Amino acid sequence: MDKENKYIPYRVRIAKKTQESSNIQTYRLEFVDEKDAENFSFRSGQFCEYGVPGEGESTFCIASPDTRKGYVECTFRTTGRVTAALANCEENDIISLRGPFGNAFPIEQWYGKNVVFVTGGIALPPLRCVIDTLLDQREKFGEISVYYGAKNVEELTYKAELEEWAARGDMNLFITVDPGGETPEWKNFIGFVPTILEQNPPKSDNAVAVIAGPPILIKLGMPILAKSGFPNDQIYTTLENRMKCGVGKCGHCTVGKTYVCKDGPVFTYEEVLGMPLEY
Amino acid sequence: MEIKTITSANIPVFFNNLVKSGKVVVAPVLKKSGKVFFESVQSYDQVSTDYIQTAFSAKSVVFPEVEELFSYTKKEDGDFEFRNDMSNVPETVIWGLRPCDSSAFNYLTDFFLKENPDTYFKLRKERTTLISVSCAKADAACFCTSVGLNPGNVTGSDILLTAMGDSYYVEISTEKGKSVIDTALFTDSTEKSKEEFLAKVETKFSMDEIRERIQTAYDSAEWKHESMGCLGCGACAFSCPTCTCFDIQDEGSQESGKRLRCWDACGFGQFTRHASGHNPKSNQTARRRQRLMHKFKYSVENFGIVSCVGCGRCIRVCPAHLNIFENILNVTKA
Amino acid sequence: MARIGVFICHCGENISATVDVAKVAEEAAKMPGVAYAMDYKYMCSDPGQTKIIEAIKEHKLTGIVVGACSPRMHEATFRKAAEKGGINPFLCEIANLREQVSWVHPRTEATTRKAIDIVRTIVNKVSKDTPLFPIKVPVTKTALVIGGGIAGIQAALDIANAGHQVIMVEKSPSIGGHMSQLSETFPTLDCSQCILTPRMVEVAQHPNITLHTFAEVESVSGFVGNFDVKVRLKARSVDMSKCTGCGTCWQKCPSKKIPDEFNAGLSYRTAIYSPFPQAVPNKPVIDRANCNYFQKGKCGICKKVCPAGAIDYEMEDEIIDIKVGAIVTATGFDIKHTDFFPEYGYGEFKDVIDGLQFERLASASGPTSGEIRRPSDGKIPEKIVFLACSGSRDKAKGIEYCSKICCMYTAKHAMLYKHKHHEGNAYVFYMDIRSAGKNYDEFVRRAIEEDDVHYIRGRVSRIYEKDGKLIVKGVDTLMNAEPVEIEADMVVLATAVVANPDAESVAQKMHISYDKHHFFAEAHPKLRPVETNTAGIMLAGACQTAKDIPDTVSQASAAASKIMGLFSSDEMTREPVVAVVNRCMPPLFTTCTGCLLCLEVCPYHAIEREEIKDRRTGEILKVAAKVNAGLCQGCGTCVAFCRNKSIDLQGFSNQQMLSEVVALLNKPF
Amino acid sequence: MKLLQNKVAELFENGTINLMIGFKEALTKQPVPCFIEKASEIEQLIYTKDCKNNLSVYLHKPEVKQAGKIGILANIATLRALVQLTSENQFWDIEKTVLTVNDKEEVIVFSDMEEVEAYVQANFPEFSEEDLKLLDYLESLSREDRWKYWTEQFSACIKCYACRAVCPMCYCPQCTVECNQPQWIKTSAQTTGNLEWHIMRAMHLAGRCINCGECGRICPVGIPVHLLTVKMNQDLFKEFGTKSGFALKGDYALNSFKPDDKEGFIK
Repeated sequence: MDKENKYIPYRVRIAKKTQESSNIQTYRLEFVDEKDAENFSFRSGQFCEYGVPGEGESTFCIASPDTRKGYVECTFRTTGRVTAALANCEENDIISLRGPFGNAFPIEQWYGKNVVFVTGGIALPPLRCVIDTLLDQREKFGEISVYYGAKNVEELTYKAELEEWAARGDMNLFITVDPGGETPEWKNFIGFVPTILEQNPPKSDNAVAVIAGPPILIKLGMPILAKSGFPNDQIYTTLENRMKCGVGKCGHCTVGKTYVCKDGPVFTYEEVLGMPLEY
Repeated sequence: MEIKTITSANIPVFFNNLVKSGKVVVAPVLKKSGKVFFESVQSYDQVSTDYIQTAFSAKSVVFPEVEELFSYTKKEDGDFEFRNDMSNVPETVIWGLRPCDSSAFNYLTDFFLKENPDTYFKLRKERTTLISVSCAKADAACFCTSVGLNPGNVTGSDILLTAMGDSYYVEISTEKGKSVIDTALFTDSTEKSKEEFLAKVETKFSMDEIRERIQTAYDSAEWKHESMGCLGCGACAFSCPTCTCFDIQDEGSQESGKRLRCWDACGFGQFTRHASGHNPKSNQTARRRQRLMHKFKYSVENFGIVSCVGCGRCIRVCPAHLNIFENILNVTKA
Repeated sequence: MARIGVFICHCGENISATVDVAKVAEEAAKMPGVAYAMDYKYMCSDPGQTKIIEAIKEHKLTGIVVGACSPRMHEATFRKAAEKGGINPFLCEIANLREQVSWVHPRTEATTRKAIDIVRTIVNKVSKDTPLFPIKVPVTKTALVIGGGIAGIQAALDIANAGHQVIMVEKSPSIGGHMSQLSETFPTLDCSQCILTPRMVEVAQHPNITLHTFAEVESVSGFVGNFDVKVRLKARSVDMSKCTGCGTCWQKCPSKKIPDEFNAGLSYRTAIYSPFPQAVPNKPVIDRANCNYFQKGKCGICKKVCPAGAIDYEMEDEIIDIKVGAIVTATGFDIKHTDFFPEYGYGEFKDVIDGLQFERLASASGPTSGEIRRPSDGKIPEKIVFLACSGSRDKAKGIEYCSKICCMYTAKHAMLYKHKHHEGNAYVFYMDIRSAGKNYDEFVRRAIEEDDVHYIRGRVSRIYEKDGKLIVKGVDTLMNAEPVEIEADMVVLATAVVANPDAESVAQKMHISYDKHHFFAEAHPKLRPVETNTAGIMLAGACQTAKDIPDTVSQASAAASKIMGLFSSDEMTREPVVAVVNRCMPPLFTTCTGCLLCLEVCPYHAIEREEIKDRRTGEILKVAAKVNAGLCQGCGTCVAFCRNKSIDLQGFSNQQMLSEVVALLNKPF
Repeated sequence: MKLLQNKVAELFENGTINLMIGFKEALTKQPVPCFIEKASEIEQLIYTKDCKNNLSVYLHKPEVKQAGKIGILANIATLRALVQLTSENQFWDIEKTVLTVNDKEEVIVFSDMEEVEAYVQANFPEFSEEDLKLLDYLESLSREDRWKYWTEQFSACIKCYACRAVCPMCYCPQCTVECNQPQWIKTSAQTTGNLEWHIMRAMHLAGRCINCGECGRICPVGIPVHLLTVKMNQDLFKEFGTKSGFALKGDYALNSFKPDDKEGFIK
């Protein structure tokens, strides 16, 4: 973000609202001011502060790939005051946006490698941005595998996109729901993501892994990946601590001396191992 | 550095001239409650001279309890207008800081301006002049000497005054300091050492030892016991001259209002709680550890400075009488 | 921002005559969140509803506000329309522009402004509305009928005949009520007992009816479909299973001077007694307050003489718990007695009697075996004066209302007297004759024209005794207010019908409302005359207001049919407007502190203690309050009480309420 | 002192407690809370009449609860707090042993809460004279001056919530000020929000406050906040005869209705 005052937001218009499930929605946001649109650039892995003035701001990653310009997408679940206010918005409403903040995935370093994604629930959006970035330049990468699960079928995010990915035929999909969350029509895996990952271990040679999800998934998933042979510095994750300012000042997101908003949110497993367990 | 002297009788004249110059002058004032607070004053007779330490630091001048980040109005077409006008931030003189407080301003400046410079702090700091007064007295809570400072420490101050009987020893460190000096009142110094007029502050620990031992202190079993008394209020953080945590709050309706940043405290149970209910620092032990580790380890790693200046405010204010230097000593015990 | 539709109804001219409805719609369209606004002559009409449905679809509305009459009228209508349009019905709210605006203000600009303000508050509320879903609760298909008079009997039989269980609770030792005391009934003059007793027997023998006489309802808790009732079975001191009703006990009982309630105090009964020969059940009780054994510890004769060994002095009150789905309140009425009328002799003249006493005198089962003899000396009166409106319609006496039955029974009394004593003179003082009803006016005309009863329009000012005669002083207002003085042998006061003395406490036990005269209040005076405001509790008979037998029976059947409707399905749906204690993710689970101080404040006892346990270990993780959605009536007391706002009322959440207030305070002009 | 220490040592030895919350002497010579987990620490334990802290507040802390069997050295205010908290169902998850030292310097170990209740009822403290004097003074002011007094006081408040943190009755896991749907109270440190916060707190403690005065004592800016709740308690006693921290089966004026209530409107 190049603005001098990091606290004055951009104005963005909700160009498209997609209801992913009963309490999850995706917004496509376009800048009201064309100059802002020109100045705004981001890289996959970064996040923004989305706000409804009067209600406050909430932190989500950018869910659209940095290969597609002119808009940003975010996907969020209604959990509190701000997300409720955001969810209440309709197409063409204007909301506030600050960012992009934080670091990004070093995608250029992955050229020619296989990439494995492990994620669950509402943590697909931060990886969807990376996955789409990769798919937009598919030829530069080796195998792409996605392990994704949710509590039940209803709570799977990007259902349409999951189908598109499946139809492409150039990626390995392991889509699962927790036991008991399946519907009669469910054809995919049943079981927790770490279990499915352990039972169908990805190949680790010439590969990087990216894992995102609720703290428990990260805590369980990273050792499994390490066991599968991924070196600690080739496992990436994105942490989501509570954030307010986005610029390493307000103190909410600290993990030890690290400010997740400024030094992260993308970390390697190696880096995470060096931090206290405060995420 | 320029050394000058001023008679005690001329101090009120100097002070009142500062007020007359149109600057806002913030100085220690004794309140009915018996505590001394910084507040804006009009004349020297309001200023308290007999205090060890103010209850709260003067950081609110550059980092107010509540700062308007911007105001917003929703227009007819649903678009917003964001306004941020800081033109009326006044030129301010803080009078009577203790040397520990002025050195805290050094840390604040590093923290806010080194990386992602903060517009608001920057402007306020530029318009603030620090005139400190050395300590002639100290109490059991004072421990500046343990963190590498001393009661006559000049760092951070634009001007440091040290009372020496019927005159003051004046150390002018900056151009800003020079610019407020009323030359008629000051004379060149007759080289006297200020040392004998300074308070004696007992050294509670050696920072050199702590610096080493704190590296592994995160895993100390003592944290739990040391934090048992902590009730999770924000008194220590709010009175601390170097605590910078804040929250961002909107006030107003969705139609118009303002976005504010207000002090927050890492001791509050809600401070790190995710919307999902997950709390990375889920207990007071973890939160107290964060506060102390931040002061003594993390800020050293991030800025090269211990961000505790030994002012002792948190010790005096703590409802549970937690003692920061005792805590630090105990968690770094060999 | 939500997309809200605003629909302003003219209500014919009910609203539009006072409020500038077009302006309201125009202003509404400018409010934040409003995507569409219109006004229409009758929003509740079919075309009106269609407009709502179409607008929801066309403008992709996420909520609607209908500015119309009170939500009590058409909320359900509009919510159905919302549902048809494809949005959750609870995202439809009513702005009351009729009762709260047009009906109470003149046509001024300020009135229109108020209407706009109300619409604004509701628009803001709707923007915070969340979809709600009806709650299903099971129905216990047993009805409780309180009171065994003709109202209770009729209701019980109707419900029982429909195949449902009925529990009847009667305070006195026998069912039958006031009707069993009556002689003949107007306007047909058939014998009251002849038509009533078969019904009483039917109740006693009905397989679906459980009868508890000499019993009282102690408390009622729960809610429609699921009431928990405690019934006190008062100690009869007689073992019902052993007693054969032979009568030996009451024939031998030495306490014989107790005024007989059944005969309205005109005769005496014993301490162990059965109220009347056709009593159901025809088994005695001991009136302990008047029994020598219980008062003085001596006697015990009844126990000695009882051939069945049924007397049990040790018997204690028993409290039984019953579960019922609905309740008919048919607790009946009382009348003012002669001591209410000092001007007519303070109750000191024995021959000034009330209407009920006259019934007993005229009844074949009465103390005089149907001979009309005056109480003082047993002589047959030659002149009887009947005073209609004794107490009724008399503000000075505190009874403004008409007792309804007096005109008719006074005509009947006079007629019965004349039929038995053609030579006698009957005078009736009246204010107006109110004889609306099938064959009623004909009946009165018959008394006047065929049976030669003297009707005098006027009030009686005083009655005093002189030489064994009662001097009745009044005026005849139709004869130039000429004073009238009649030397009567007997005076019958058609005293006012009043509520039972314990009506107030009964109402409080049942949580139903009542008027200032302690008559129970119906839910709506015209459209819901049988239900009370407490769902599942119906009214029948004169506990609601003075009523004659046909009206009572009709209402009893109506109450029964309401209950049969309720019992027609196994579960019923309730509006989800109930309180809920919040729940969130572990480790917090809920912000409720578990202080449980709210348990006390809930008038419906709907809050209980809940232990939140670890699913695997069963360890208690947290104690919190929990609202029983079935019991909760959505009154909101707990919400107001909860310190940290852990309870919220669905549909009226803190968020919604505050948004209404904010909308009102932050108005743009 | 020895007596107390021996008693506590005994409790540790026979396994009655594994954490003792008591007082020790701080560097500043004043008695401060201490937490004894090992028998070796028992000798720091002291009890004097200057032991003012209401230690019952610690029984809400998860770290303390973890100990499971907790001994607590209670002054009379703490005992009242324990009684009140019991009436509010707060101690279902811990085993606690309550100790006090009476006027004759005897150490009492209560065997159950009923004994605590009886002790509290027999030694029920009066309102402190100092508080009453200040309250009388405030009463003597005109409405406007009183309002001025409090708005001035509250303008100094910075919402550090120390008053809440030390209050044994402020045990809600999420305080009303933290409820943001809707946001009832402005949480930034501005005068109006401050007033709302203190009025709300006074209302929430009316009839529950046990007059320990901790909130006033510890306020970092010196606001006598405790006067508000003390005054509330005074009024409730006057109007309804209720005393907080007096009975295990609480008599709380704000959640009960009695048929002889002065206000007939509710009938």
